[in-house]
Amino acid sequence: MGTFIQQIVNGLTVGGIYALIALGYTMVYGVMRLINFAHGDLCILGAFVGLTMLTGSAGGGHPGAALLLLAFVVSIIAIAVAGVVLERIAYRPLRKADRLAAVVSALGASLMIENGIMLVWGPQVHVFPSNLLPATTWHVAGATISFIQVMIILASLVLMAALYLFVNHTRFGTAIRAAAIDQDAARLMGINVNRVITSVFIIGPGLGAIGGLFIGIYYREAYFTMGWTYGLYAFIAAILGGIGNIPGAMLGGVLLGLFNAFAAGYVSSSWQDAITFGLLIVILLVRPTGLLGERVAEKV
Amino acid sequence: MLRTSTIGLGVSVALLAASGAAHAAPPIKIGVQAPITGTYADEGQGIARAVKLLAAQQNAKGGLLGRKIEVITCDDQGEAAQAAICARQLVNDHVVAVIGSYTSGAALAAEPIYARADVIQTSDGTSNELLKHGYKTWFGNAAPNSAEAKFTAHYLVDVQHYKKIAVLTDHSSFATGLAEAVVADVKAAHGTIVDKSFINAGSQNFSPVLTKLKALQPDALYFSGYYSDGGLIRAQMTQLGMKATFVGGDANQNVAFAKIAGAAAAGSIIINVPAPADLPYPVAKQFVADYKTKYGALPPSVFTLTNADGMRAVMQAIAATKSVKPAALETYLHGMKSFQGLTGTFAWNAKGERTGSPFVAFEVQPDGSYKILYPTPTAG
Amino acid sequence: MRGFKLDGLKLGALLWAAGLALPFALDSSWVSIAAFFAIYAITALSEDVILGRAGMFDMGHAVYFGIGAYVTAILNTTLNVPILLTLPLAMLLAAAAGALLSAPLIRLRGDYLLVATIGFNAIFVLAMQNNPGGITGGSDGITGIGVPSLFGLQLESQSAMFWLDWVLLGLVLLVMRNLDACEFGRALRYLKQDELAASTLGVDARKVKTLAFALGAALAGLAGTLFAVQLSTVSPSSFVFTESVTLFAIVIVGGQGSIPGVLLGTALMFVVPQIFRGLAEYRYFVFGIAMIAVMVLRPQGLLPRRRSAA
Amino acid sequence: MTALLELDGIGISFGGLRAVDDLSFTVNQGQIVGLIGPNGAGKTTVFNMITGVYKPASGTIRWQGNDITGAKPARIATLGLRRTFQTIRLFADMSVFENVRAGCHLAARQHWWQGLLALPAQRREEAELAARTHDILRRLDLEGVADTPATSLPYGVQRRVELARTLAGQPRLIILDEPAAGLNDAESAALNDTIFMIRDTGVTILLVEHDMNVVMQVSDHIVVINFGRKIAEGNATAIRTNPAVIEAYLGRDDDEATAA
Repeated sequence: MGTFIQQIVNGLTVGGIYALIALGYTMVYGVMRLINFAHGDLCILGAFVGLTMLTGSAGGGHPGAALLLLAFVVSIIAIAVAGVVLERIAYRPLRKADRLAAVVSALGASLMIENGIMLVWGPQVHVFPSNLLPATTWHVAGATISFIQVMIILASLVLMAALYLFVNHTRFGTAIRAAAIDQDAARLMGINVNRVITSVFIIGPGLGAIGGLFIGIYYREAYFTMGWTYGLYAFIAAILGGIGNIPGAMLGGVLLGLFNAFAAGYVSSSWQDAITFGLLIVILLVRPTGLLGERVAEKV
Repeated sequence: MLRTSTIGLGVSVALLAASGAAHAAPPIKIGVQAPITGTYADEGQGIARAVKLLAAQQNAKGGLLGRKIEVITCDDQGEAAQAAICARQLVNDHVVAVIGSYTSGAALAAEPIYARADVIQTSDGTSNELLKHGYKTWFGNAAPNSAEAKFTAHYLVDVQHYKKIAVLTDHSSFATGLAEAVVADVKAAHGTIVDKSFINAGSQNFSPVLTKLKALQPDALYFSGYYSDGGLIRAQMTQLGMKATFVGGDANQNVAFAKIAGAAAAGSIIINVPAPADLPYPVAKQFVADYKTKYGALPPSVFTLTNADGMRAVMQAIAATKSVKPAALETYLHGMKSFQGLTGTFAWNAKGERTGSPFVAFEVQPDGSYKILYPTPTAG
Repeated sequence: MRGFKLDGLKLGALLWAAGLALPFALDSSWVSIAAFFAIYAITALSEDVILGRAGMFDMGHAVYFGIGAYVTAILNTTLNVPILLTLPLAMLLAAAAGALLSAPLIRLRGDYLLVATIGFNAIFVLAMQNNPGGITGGSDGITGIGVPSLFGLQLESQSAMFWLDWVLLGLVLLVMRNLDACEFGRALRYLKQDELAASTLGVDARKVKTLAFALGAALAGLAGTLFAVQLSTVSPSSFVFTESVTLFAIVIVGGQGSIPGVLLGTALMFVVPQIFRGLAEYRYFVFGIAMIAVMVLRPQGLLPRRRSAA
Repeated sequence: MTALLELDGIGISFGGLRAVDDLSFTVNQGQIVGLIGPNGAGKTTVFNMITGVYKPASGTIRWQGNDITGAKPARIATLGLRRTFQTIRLFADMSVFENVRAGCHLAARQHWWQGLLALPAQRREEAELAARTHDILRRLDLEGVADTPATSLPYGVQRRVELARTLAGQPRLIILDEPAAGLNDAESAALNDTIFMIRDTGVTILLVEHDMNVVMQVSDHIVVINFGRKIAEGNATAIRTNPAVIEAYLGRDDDEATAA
């Protein structure tokens, strides 16, 4: 029983991180129908920016809550700016082009950011300070839960709920949803679609930066190729939930984390990814547009 | 495009020849085949830096046989196809020997090409496949899995008397090979393996598999993979309240291991040849210090040093034989009784396997330093 | 129109014939780059059948390439089957895998198919690493693959292998050309453009798409055999997801459904990085920027398919 | 007169809304049948059910007496039943010739491997089908634009290209979904001639049209639906005076009434 609960905690923690990154994928996709393959790398860039804040100015002492908060803020701003710049340079010129041209542009951006991180920070594994958060752990029904796990799960939930409310219950959120359904119609209704897209590239990468920093703080390491792996998993989470759908990204992320945990814990660790991907394919066969994705009937 | 670049190559060759003519004799060329970009860029750049450092130091002393040493680097990205291309390029550049590559896969793809061209290849690759075809140009510079596995099994079963041992590995050629050998040798020593599991290297999320292993209550968890994952595994074990002793294979020996594992690092065991800092010869300490001075960082891992040993052995062979003829160098290297390396004293057997490396078991101390637990150090 | 078309064919044939002379003009490392170019070009053309022509987002194409390579490696090293005999088997098994894997997924649209194929790629690599039945050699893969022989002649030299690859590339190019001018090839384009309209014209989407996957997989399997021979070793790392991404990018960068485009895309994504080795660790940073630049400047690809080729 | 296509009590719902309900009518061999109704009456939905795009929730569709309810579009096409679309669906990246040639898909007997190897039989067939395509282009006066990208042409010409594409399949019955939409007066008048010309080659026609002039002039038989249900059926004269039809149109849309 303790093992089972522990696996759920394991799954929820990593699932929360996947979900935060998946939100960025899904928002960009929802509005632009673009798979932003550079998103994972942006997130890890966020981890590196945060790390530089934490280690560069702490002088080896305890970074303190204020500095930690500052690291988050600076990292979010930096990555949001990077996201907007990326959109301007690599995606905006391709808005009217074949969808796949933008996808390949995103792949190029991923390569550029990943190798850019390597050039700036070096190829080695970077280690986060260990004293950023209290080392408190709780024992619940035979399972161990740490402070940071609780923080990641709670923060993911709060951020997702906030985003959901923002998109569904504010004027600007309505504009985002309108642009997601039909950009041309939204433009005719007086919505500034460029502003919507810019905002999506602020929110998505901004949340991604939080996800990236969580990864760094939780696992206490960051290296330049990490973004690709996390990006891929988050993208799969977004697809699993139904891409373009915000609650879907949350559900997909958490499910993917749980799949991983249960595949490794109860079936076979050597086939862990195969089991996860196998489940994903089966789900897509049953629900071809993901769990919460809409079935779009084609207009004839 | 092909044509232009051949012209480009031709021009650069001509320029090189011209600059060579200014000196007395053409340089001795040494190749480095390593992953300069990609997942293993850290290790690959470390190997290239170490070889360049050694060449620069030797050149400062007047080079070898009155000739300068020139290092030619080729980025194989740790990929087989790129490795084959690199091998052909380095062969065409008439290198005497090649240091690298880092991954067994890249070394494997290049191996037959070097063998056919009679170019010495010295790499940290430890896959058994590398020895299978008996190429006389092959010199493994890291201790083979078999020796490490034997020592590891002896340590786990006979020395520590662990009753239940769990084995964890990643999917890499090196780590799976080592894990399989350790499992076999532990069983041969009548030890009990309670489980052998896999992690996805780099996925960071190792709690699920550790949670499963925790329920089996092993006395020791042996991990054959790399430090970046090993440090995290150690940390996540502690977080999950897992009591087993962490025992890591040689790829866990890296300064980052203790940093990543944090407070949990203390008490971890790592099995490897003695660390440079613990070696009695000043040459190892000196090399690490020089490396740090030149590049502002420590070598990324022990494999930087084993490949540096490959380079040093090749340089010694050239100096001793006063020749750059492959046959002479190969005979010399195979015949060396003992070579004083940065990573211990060793020799090469007929298959090109590194022999005679004494393994030790270190314990990571709270300050991140290593203390040799076994064999018990005799000399004060 | 007709005259121009013939010129294009003639130019292609001339370039191909000139290519036969490469081993006399280049040193052996460039001959091996040219050989790998031929192999990757076949693989990219095979991806183009599925992605560029049929419009199905296949981001797991390295699977079929890998199946071809492994079939040759296993048959040759364990049963001593001559290399050239393994070639049709490699194609057949890859085709069967392509058809079987794609059949249930064909109704998935766009990005959902893309993710499913990524999944296949991950499963394939893991399967090869886990060494099922002890036949794939695990992470080490399989070494010591033999040399092909033709009429008792051992194609051992680098040049001989290049010619083998080049001749097969020529054959694949002919097949691709024929594909453009046959009903099956056109049906792919109808489906890509407008699946509903195509089906009301009687195009059996399921059958045609499965066939496209099978054909693309078969050609990739052929390239896989050549790859195994060229390296004399296969290991899972040569068929990972990033390889599939590269193939995907080659087709888009070059131009979907365009034979010269895909060839140029292969050259750009594979040969150009070889030229820029001098950039060392800056190489892929620059390469990434170049990919963005190419797409922004030429969204249709470098050499897009000519509209209305009758 | 033999019944070619029979609809027997078909119906379908979308999200609780009954789009088509218990609709029955028959199209006889050689007839021109018009299906009319105000906007949103469910005309296109009926077409989509006949051509297999949607599956009817109830009722049966028979082709020459055989039940074809719920058959896939590609299977429907093999019967010799072809359609155009309300929003023209030409293959955007292809020339007019290629678009019309696409209509010959089912006439091609070649196997895929014959095509890949470019065997003589396949080459011969390609030549034959190209000739057939040119023949149809000539009949619809499209020869001059054969090599032009189809979607770069004026709307009216695109409509004709789409019509040519359906004819290339040598259909028994064609379904035209608002063929006059977007046409100018001259084009609209020419359309009537084209429709008669097609009928004279022995092809049965079922059309949906907003333009009452076209429908009234060409149709042998007219079916009127509103809110998914049939409200009237008969020849042009009978329909014109049918009070239910007048009410449906007058009550809904003044433009439609004036057009009528």
